[in-house]
Amino acid sequence: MSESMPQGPIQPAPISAAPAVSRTGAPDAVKKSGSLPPGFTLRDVRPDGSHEYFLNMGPQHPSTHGVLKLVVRLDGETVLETVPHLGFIHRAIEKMGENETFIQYMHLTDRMDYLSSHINNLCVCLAIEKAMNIGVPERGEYIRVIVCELQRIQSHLLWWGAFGMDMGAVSAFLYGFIEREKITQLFEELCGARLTMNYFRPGGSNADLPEGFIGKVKTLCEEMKFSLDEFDVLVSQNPIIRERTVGVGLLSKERAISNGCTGPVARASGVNYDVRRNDGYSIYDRFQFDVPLGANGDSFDRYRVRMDEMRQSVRILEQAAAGIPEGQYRSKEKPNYKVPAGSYFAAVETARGLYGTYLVSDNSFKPYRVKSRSPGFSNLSAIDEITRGGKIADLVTVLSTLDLIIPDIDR
Amino acid sequence: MGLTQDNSLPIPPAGSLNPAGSLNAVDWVVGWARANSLWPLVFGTSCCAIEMMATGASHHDWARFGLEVARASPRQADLIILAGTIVEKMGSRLVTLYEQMPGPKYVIAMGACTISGGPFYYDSYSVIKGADRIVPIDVYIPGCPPRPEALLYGIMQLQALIRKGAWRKSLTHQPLNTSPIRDVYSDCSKAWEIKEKAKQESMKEAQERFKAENPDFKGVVIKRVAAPKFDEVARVPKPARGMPPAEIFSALQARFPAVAVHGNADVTQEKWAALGPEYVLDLAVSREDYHGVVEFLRNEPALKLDFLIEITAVDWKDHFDVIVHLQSLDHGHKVFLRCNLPHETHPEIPTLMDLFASANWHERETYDFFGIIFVGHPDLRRLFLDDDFPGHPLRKDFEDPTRVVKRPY
Amino acid sequence: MTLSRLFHDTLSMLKGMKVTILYLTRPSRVVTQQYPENRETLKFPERFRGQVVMPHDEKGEHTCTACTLCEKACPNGTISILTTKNIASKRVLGEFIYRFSTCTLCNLCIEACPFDAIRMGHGFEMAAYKRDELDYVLNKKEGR
Amino acid sequence: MIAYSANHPVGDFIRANLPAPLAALANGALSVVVLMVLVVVVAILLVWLERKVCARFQARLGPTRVGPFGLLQPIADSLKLLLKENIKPRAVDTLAYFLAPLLPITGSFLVLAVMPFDHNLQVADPQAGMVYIAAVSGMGILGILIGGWGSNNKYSLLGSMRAGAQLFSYELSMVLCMLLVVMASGTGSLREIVLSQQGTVRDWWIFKLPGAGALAFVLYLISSTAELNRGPLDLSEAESELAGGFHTEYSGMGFSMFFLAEFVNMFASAGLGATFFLGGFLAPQFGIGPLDHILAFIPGFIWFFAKTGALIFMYMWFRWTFPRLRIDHLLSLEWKFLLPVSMANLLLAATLVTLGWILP
Repeated sequence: MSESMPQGPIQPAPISAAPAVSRTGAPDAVKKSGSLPPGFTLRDVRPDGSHEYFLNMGPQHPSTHGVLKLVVRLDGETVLETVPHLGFIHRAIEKMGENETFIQYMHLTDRMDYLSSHINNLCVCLAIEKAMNIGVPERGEYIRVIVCELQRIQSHLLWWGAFGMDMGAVSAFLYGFIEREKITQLFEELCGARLTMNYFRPGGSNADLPEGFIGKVKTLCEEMKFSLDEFDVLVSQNPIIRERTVGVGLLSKERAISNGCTGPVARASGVNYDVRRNDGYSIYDRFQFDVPLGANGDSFDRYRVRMDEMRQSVRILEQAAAGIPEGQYRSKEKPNYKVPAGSYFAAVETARGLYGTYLVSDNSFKPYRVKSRSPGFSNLSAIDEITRGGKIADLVTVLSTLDLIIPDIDR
Repeated sequence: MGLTQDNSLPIPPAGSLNPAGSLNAVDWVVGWARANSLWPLVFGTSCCAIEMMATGASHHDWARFGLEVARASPRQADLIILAGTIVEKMGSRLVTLYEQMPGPKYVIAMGACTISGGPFYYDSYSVIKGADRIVPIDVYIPGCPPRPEALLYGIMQLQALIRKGAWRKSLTHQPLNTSPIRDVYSDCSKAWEIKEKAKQESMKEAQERFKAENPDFKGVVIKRVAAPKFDEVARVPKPARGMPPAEIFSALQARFPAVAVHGNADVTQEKWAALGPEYVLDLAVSREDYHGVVEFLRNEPALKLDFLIEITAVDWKDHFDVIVHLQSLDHGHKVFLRCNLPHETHPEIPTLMDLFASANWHERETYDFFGIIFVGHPDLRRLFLDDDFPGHPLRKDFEDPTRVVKRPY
Repeated sequence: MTLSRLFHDTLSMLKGMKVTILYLTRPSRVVTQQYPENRETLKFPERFRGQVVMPHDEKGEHTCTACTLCEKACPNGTISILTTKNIASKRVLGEFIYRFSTCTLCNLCIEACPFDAIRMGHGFEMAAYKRDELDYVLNKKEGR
Repeated sequence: MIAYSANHPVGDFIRANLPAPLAALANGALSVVVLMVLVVVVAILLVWLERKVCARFQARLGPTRVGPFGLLQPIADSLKLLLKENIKPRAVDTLAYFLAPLLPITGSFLVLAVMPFDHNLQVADPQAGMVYIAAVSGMGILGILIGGWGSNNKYSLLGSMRAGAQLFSYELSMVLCMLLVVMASGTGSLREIVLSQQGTVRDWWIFKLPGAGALAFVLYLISSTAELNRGPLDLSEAESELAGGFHTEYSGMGFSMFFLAEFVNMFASAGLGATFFLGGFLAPQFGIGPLDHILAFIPGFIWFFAKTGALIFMYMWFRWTFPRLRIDHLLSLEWKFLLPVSMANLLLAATLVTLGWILP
């Protein structure tokens, strides 16, 4: 095998500590005579390299949850190396942010991680509030906590359904959607949209809770407890799921931190970090909820952490629904949000991890530069180390336990 | 009946089965079978895919219409529901998928993105402005995302189209929309001004006559609806966690004298207080000790900033700023670094990959968008865009009229 | 496989089967809303964003004064306010062009409008065969 | 046992007017045509039943708008598949690609040739019926292997290799379970196997051998689910991993042949299960006089279809509840668990039979 490394613009210097780290290549992986497709680094395991072949789990594949392409180097069923290709849904949201006002940019964040669209909006609001020193009334804070926790449960329900479908239990997908539809209808009453909400504004939200909303949230909490137990019986205690996820896709704590993983993926590996509690935005410090941690960072721990997180979110919802005060739901509405010059960073905990908004403003109505730190971006970058040596079925298991939203990665 | 050159079914001229062109019994049965058994391809790129799944789920259940078997392989699918934005890089794959599908095949454009590029019509360099530029579309369903009922209504419209014999149309290669990308908003107002100018000439003397007859005519005054009043609420600053910025800076000052706090060079005690409790230490670092500072911040046990939030860059037209956000998971404090680089085509800066594995993709993304080369990065290639993409799009001087439509306001 | 684990596995699988059979044996748990059949009783929440509509009173008058605030608030260039001078040479609304093909239903225009001239309607059956059928003119008469 | 008269007016008329060699074939040809028509109708019905039962399992309605209760949906599907464009991908091995869909259907039809629907409603009754079934059901595996390799697509190659490994290994434990019943009943012919289960419900092979019969039935269920590529063991057309499994490259008629073969095979395996373990076309007798009399009044093939339907419902129940196994768990389940247990079960049954401890 020729030693020709893929020709990046500069010659690569040897790296010491980090293991052979995965990279993403561009065009389709066709094994030309001798040269590896772009992004692959492993010396050929077999001198003649005869038994290996490269499988394109291409942009259109049932288990990639969107348009992610994985070029997998296979020896029979065993995965030797995985190289994800991105950019199939890169819509230049950051370039557009430079020509839109701050509020108009917020409606684009719905379309990045559309399963935590409320929480993304909240992140932009927090950044603008920090920059322009806007306060949020008591009721507005409670509305934010209730709506964000509902969004987290809704996102985890869809993840649970998609996880069941990837494992082969198609009915689990449908059961997950039955529960999810209840929350979607709640959001329809709240802000009129089912998926891309655009409900929060700097200083609170653009409308008060419709009457009877709190009652519906309370009944939802009861039903959610019952259906979560039913989900546990159907999937969590299923021996086939246990066999396919326990010990599959191990991610150690150090590698999780070094790879920048956050959210349930990191917490399953033992990283005790939750932006709601550690950074303490909004009024999460008033509610008692504990952050579930996993022991050894395999797929089953990631599954278990998310199921417990749903239960914790139900707990927060009950406390918030009980304690929500009356009063005004937002502070004084400024005609147009002109952010003073400087750079501001705000971080929130979406269903997938730490979502950060970095606003750079030059004292005009439009941001000078906007960058959003997406949680899925770093969670996905660890996939090569996790799936080495596993089967194709393990690759699918790891992909669904990482809970990826591809537009959130590509922005 | 020989097969056509790309071995698809021979295309019967319209009405060949019966001269009147109306449907006879065979057409009716064929249309009924094809309309009621539409198998959609498992194809969803972004948000509309979630509403498509909701339509397939139990609440709206499109299996009632015969769409239950969503096939993953294009060979067995005869309907693509374009759910989500179609981006240039995905466009070529979509055309391949469309060509792999056999026989009478239909496309539904679901959502504003596929109809016209939707929110990404203006200022986006990578979105295809309307999927009918690459794939012939039968039904357009507006909305963002459209409700499941709207999707079901669109599917029923497609079924009606098929029953009327549209399957014959889908065997031919329909023309695609090849009109150039133009600023629809400005063209619409320009066209109106021309029409308006002509209209005003014709109305000029009528307006004088009206003004002469009733000089003191007060038009109807439409009252402004009072928006609900809210009073100002004071902001309760959240105290920053972990080590205060002053201590971090003093610990750093000892090792790296050249490092300065961004914005206010000489920092004294009351300056720190003035910055407020929420202030996160924002350092300006030179390129020489950029790697050293980050390594120090990461390995110093007291600071222990072991989590790299993100690496990005800002193009200030005369210089670049490479931004690094670090955070300590144990102590909770954050440090922001910015490193000033000259505004060349490919400025260089050392890589952080030996400290953080996550720096790999962040640096590749910054190279992809700004052209900043990270020396020592083993595989610096574009992350999101194709290799043949002209230039680096997030630079302020990036112009590409073939792809980008500037929003006029 | 030890015997006890075999027993527990079979037991949990049977419990899983019990969950699904309970869905089958209880037709009351079917949640499907049959869209075309339930069209009359189909009701959306009051705030549902179907598409932007301009309410007209009984005389067919609308309250839009062509102040173009909604046009500036729209992030996607969906709304075009085309103004004209009426008989009293007062600048009024000529045509309110609403390109539904690029609208993302983000509600920013409704919040920006000081005269409550436009609001979100509940329409959803707007699928079309041709793209230019999706450009609507919302106002029936010239502005006042 | 009511002796049925072998002659039949229509049959006699045909045999009288045909030349001698053809007359002998008339009976066989007639029964084969009837069997084919019956099975295709049953397969179409199973497609509809699968979609309705799957919908009810998932709290939704399934096809309702195409004909009453969606009954015409499978007809619309098959008609549409019939009229699809017949794509032959350029890089495909033509012979293998077009031969492959035929084999699974012929495999399952051949199995149905020996299926005893009623006392003498049977196309053929070879003495070595069980051996014939074991030999013929190998044809389906061949079709999947050739199809997967022939369509020159990495996904279908993976799918067919998985199918090859899975079907060969589960063939063993399935045959061992059938062997147990053959050994216990002493005959190879399916008709005698069913007749050997006459008497009360306790004489069915599932209850007759204390413990061994029931265990054999459970093992048969598991291994036949694997034979059918269904339920938790559907690795060869794993929807979420391999996108389409072995029939990724097939469109139109090719795909519908595989699709139909799956349902005909399901009917065949369920029929075999009913014949071997649940007393085929015998009415369940519980020893209570009047009830037995009423049950015996219902003709045999109704019982056969009822028992087969019950087994088919079990297959559907497995499929819509359980997730999919991984390939190495699947094979270790067979080689390390099913095979030894079915062999031990065979040994246990052999001792019971020799010592005569068959339940009275």
